[in-house]
Amino acid sequence: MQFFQQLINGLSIGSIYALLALGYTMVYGIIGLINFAHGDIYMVGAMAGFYASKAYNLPFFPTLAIAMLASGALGVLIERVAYRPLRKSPRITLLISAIGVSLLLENGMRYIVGPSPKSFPELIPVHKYDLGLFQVTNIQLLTFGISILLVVLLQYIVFRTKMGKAMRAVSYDMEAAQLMGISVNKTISFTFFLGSILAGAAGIMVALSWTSIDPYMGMMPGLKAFVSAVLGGIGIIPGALIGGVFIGIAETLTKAYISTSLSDAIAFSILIIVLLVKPTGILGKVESEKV
Amino acid sequence: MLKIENLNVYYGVIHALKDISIEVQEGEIISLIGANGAGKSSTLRAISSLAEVKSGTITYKGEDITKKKAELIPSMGLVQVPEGRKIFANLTVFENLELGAFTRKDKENLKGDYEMVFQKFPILRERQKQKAGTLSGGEQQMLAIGRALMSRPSMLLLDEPSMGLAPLIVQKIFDTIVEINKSGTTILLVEQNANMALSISNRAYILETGKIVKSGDAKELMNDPAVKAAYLGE
Amino acid sequence: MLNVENVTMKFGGLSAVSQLTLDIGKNEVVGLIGPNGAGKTTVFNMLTGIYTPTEGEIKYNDKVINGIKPHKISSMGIARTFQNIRLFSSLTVGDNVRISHTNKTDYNLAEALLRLPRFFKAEAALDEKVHSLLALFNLYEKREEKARNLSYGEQRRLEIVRALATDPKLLLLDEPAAGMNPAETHDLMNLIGRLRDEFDVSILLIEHDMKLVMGICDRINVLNFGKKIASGNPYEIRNNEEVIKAYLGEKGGEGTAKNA
Amino acid sequence: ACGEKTAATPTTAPAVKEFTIGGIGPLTGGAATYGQSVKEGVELYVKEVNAKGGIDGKTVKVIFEDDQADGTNASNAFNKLVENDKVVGIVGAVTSGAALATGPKGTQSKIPMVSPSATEPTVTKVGGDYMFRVCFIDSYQGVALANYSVDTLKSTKAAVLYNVGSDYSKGIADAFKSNYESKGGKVAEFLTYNDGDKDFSAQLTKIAAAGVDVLVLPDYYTTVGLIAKQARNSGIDAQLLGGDGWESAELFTIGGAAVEGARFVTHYFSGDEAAVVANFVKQFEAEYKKAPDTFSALGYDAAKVLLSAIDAADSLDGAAIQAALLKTNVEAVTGTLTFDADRTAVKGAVIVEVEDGKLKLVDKVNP
Amino acid sequence: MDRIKKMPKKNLEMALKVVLIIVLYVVLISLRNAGMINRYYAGIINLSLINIILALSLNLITGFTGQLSLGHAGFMSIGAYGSAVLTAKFDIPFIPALIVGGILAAAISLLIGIPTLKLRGDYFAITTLGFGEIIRVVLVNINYVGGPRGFTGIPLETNFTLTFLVTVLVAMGIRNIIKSAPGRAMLSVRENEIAAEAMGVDTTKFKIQSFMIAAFIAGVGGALYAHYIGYLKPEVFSFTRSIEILTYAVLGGLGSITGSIFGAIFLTFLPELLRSVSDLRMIIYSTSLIVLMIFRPQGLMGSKELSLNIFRNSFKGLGRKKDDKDHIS
Ligand SMILES: Nc1ncnc2c1ncn2[C@@H]1O[C@H](COP(=O)(O)OP(=O)(O)OP(=O)(O)O)[C@@H](O)[C@H]1O
Ligand SMILES: Nc1ncnc2c1ncn2[C@@H]1O[C@H](COP(=O)(O)OP(=O)(O)OP(=O)(O)O)[C@@H](O)[C@H]1O
Ligand SMILES: CC(C)C[C@H](N)C(=O)O
Ligand SMILES: [Mg+2]
Ligand SMILES: [Mg+2]
Repeated sequence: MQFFQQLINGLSIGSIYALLALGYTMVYGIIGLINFAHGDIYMVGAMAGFYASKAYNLPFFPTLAIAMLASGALGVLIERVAYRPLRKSPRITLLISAIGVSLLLENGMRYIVGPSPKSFPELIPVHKYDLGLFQVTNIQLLTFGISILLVVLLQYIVFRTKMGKAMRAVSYDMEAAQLMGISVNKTISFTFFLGSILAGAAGIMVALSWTSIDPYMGMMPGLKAFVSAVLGGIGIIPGALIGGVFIGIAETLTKAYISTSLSDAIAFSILIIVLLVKPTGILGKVESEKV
Repeated sequence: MLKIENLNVYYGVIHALKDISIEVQEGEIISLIGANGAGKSSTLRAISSLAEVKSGTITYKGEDITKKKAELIPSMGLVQVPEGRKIFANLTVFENLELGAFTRKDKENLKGDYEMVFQKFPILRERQKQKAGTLSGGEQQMLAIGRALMSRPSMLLLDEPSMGLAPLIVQKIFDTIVEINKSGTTILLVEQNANMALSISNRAYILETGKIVKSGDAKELMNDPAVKAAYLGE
Repeated sequence: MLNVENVTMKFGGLSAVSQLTLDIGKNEVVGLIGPNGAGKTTVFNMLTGIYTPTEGEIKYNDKVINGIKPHKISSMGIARTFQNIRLFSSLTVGDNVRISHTNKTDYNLAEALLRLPRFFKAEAALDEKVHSLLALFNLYEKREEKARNLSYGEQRRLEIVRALATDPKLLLLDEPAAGMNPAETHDLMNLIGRLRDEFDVSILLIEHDMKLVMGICDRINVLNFGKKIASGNPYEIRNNEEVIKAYLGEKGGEGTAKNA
Repeated sequence: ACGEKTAATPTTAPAVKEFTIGGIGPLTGGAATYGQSVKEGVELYVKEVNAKGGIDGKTVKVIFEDDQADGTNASNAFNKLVENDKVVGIVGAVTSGAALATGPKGTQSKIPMVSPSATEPTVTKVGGDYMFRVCFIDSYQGVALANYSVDTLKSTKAAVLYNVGSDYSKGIADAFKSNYESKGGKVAEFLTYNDGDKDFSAQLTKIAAAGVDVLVLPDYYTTVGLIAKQARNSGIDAQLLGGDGWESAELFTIGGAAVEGARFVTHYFSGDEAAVVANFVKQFEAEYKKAPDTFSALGYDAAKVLLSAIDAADSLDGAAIQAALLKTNVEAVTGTLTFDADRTAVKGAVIVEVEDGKLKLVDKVNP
Repeated sequence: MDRIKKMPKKNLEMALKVVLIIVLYVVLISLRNAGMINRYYAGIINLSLINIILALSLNLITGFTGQLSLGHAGFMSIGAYGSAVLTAKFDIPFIPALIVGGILAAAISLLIGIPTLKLRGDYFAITTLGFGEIIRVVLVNINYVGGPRGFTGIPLETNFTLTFLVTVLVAMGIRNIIKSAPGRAMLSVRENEIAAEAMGVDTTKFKIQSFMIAAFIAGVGGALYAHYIGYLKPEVFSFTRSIEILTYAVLGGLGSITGSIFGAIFLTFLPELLRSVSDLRMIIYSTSLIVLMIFRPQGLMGSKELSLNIFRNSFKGLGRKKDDKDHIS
């Protein structure tokens, strides 16, 4: 019955990728930017949660809220300082600026808190439920639950609210959006805020499941999450969840049954193969450009 | 209602608008005529704050809007149908119309206005759920106008609204413009179809390489031999 | 030279073009008109390989060309302009035109790398061709300007020059006069006439400007809802009841056309 | 270009009251924690030396360069230290990759290099005559762990989970496996993960199913603490074993209860009575307000070895220092240090156990 | 008509450029022989040249052809490891090994290019990213080349003269490609693929061509690197390295050859100049990256080339900045 346990393992790491992937997808969907700093925003969220909960002995929910707010504010700030001035420049310029921000956050945090990992407090005591076929912890369930909840919430915001429509309009044509009276700045700030609070949430959930945090913790999961977002169909919110879970399970099963040392190579090969078959990701629609 | 004084616009070193002054009174239809590259679109873009103004002032309803943010202008009732349609291709036809009403506060009247747009352009009703990007060129133009109407503008800037439209529709668009105007919307119209434009306008300005070279009563301009030769193709 | 036989193009449930049959002979100027959304541009997209027809056959010089890649079709001598301008916007006007010559380049990558004499010879000849084409369309002065800095009307003309530079035998023009004023349209009309004679091309023209269409086309086909509702010479079309009802309007098109 | 002015400073002239040694290690990037620790150790020792009047009356200056654990960067750092700062010797490089890239250059320019922690077996061979190290090599620990498992713990079935991206981790893992098997044990699972991985549930699920009595985790405390926790959560109760990478006060904070009872091979026991050790720990805590980890100890020792050799050589000439280094016999924090023919430290190791969040000496391994 | 006037002018400019390059070479060599450039600076200069080669390679596929590559370190690693195996294990002379390294990289690029280059926009970028990571993981697992331990004992064959020569050849080669029909075809792919196809450009062919040339150059750069540093480790060729190469090209100005040159030199020297601030080094580095991008979004050079014309024009007071207006709208 190892197989079911491995499936749960995959699902659980997948929902963490998904949480992060959601933020990538939000930002990408609106301004077409691969926000390389996203993984680092999540690191800052985790750090903020860590210090806040340590200083004031906070329980889970307030810590989560602080982490989300801190990373949300950071996201807005980054957009304001490093991306907004480049809005009319080629997208690739933004990409480099994002890389700069990513390096700055990593190294700045290293400078402030030092490079060594910190042990994250056990804000929620781990409970394990034995369900016969497999075991699952309350943290895994919570992470998964939160990812699903956020997907639904984001879908609602983007497709049902006025702000969501503004976001989609801005994503297509900023100038035309202005002609509709939409504030491009506000809309983009809001998008970054949303994307970044998701990163904050992911930061805390990761810190809870993996229990240690450090200034460079955003790099690898950031990359994987980004790949998940693409795999699911970048810019498509449920795609982030599906992509994350897909990568998580593929990775875990590869480790369990094929090779632990080649698992990353295999995960990336799967990505490439999926893209060759479905060039816009699992949920992506192939929209032939009208000529 | 709208007053432009000594407007200058540059693109890098290109001096696109040179000391332009235009005035539009409430209730008028004013045409802006000129050859390709004369600066017609630049004028409209400057009014909507999409082009950077080097010097000069633009006043609308008594307020100086020269440096006002582009996104704040539509809520003053000053709305543009831009050159090249600029519809939101990734959104459905209906969502495009909804965005047209973005700044509207009177939600209760929206329904009637969708109906009004659908009546003017029945094809849009049929295509409500279609992605706007897959509409034909002419359909997109109708959507662009419909979208602007959804904001209930007090003044409408139209940049070549008849471009790419079938003759029947061109007629309809001009009829619509007149109709909109009659119901109280002031119009500033940029057109290559000078004949049609002049025939529905009160007054007109003629732009040549960034300068206003002539202006006056539309009917008089229509009979001006120079204008005829240059813009009416006779 | 071109025979379109019972061609249908479906997008999901929508038939943008259905059962269309169309012929173009050598040195003919044929008009394709119809209401907005009738499927005219879709026809162009099928002819140039951008879409593959759902049904039917397109024959060019008796060869079936459906499903062939656009660049191959272009090499066979079919060139087009785009209704929604698609220039190489950050390249110069000159390079926009030079690119159309890619297929006819008679030096290879190695010769270019090493700058062998053949390269210089070919480039000089190309320059000459590009310059004379640009001059013909009054764009010579703008040859070093980036395409995106041209005004709308200039960009339209550049679209035509660029298509011409592929040395087509069949030229597809999608609303070439859109955005031009009557005087400019008039010049364009003369130019298109000269193209047929001097460049020895057949032309299929989509245009809503009736003066242009009526003034230059040998034959006109009218589409409505993807179906051909009429074809004939300009006189026949102008007086066709169905066309008037669906497309021209009571004033016979002339009244609404900008050249009236 | 700038920086040329330092070239004017004479270094070997008799009047000099100061000389410089260099340090190379990762101060930024993912491996920064090791470089920072080493740097602290080195600076602490140099401070002590200077407080006692320096070496032969000359003040010692350290310039520690960042290499981001990357060969190219390390090579630039080396060139800069040698050409611009005119260092007489270098503590470093900290990581094996950087040491492999710089070692041959040291030998080429006759600049002795003492690595505190480059444990890859071939570092000194590739580096040549001027490359020394004060740590033991990876396989040494693997062998020690295998012997200890079979002989003392009477283990028969083991699992190894190591980092494929790390030569250190792989070196210990390979050595453990071959020795353990040659002694009759069975390595039931020999699994890997990648650098930077944080989730090990897939591997641990397999290990749990295999039912082993020891689980070897040859990696650094940053990762090991996580694995230990996740292992306990997956219901693995095997004896956890590891190497010197475990040694850090952080291990207990990261690993918590999960590392209780775990044992690992390391260079020294920080609770050791010996004066050098006690003094080092005291000084370090006074200076940096935290407990030292192994890398600080090794950095401290490397600096001590290098400066002692300079002292003994009574010269700032590279060849003389190298000769003196070969004769090293220093009472260092991590043991009494001498070099073998391969210029790798010959010293004993200890096996320690985590008990109540502290280390307890359980065994000594002789060289 | 003005072709007649232009031809000799072009030749003159060409000749001037060649002279300038030779002068630069002689000056650098003499400075080094005179000890003005010590081994430290010489090393950085050498690295800058290698980085220029990599940046130019990336610029060809990303700047000129418009296909974002996030896996360039992968091609570099193929050239590096491939050539190192030949020289270190089979005693093959360096120059042939260097070329084989490039060819290997090009061959692999063909293999992945054919299926993936039809992916649009960022999806292609992701597959290159994935490919780069796959190569790295595979290298870690090949014990023959040292696995995670790294590959030692690579002969130190790279010298300044060779790197300089290769850099000049690469820069001239790319320039010659860009200013020819195949190069213009690559540009048209970047500008508008649909229109390019309609104008008879076989976009797939030119994308693959560009990708292969870029991979070849990156492979050669990798081979030079391997024989400069003498030691290879898979993690050197991680995603971070790919990003670094991209940064050189973008900071210099995508679509500008001189831009790549300045970008690579600047970003190779910057971290070295920042050594004195040790701990703050990467903080300042990253901040300067952001600030530079904000103030010169088009890169140091935009898509312009530094040419002798600029000097000529500024003498005449005719320095019309054609490019600047592009960034207004
Ligand atoms: N973004 C820009 N950058 C540089 N030059 C521009 C830009 N936009 C317009 N121009 C130039 O400014 C001048 C005026 O352009 P504008 O678009 O206002 O003309 P127009 O009268 O609308 O012409 P058309 O009838 O062709 O649309 C033209 O010469 C054009 O080339
Ligand atoms: N890629 C596509 N996906 C879905 N529908 C499409 C697509 N391309 C075209 N259509 C539909 O096909 C119909 C015909 O479009 P087409 O562009 O051919 O019209 P047209 O005759 O050129 O009109 P116009 O004169 O307005 O340009 C339209 O209703 C359009 O919405
Ligand atoms: C400091 C440690 C990460 C160094 C490691 N022992 C190595 O050889 O690379
Ligand atoms: Mg215009
Ligand atoms: Mg059309």
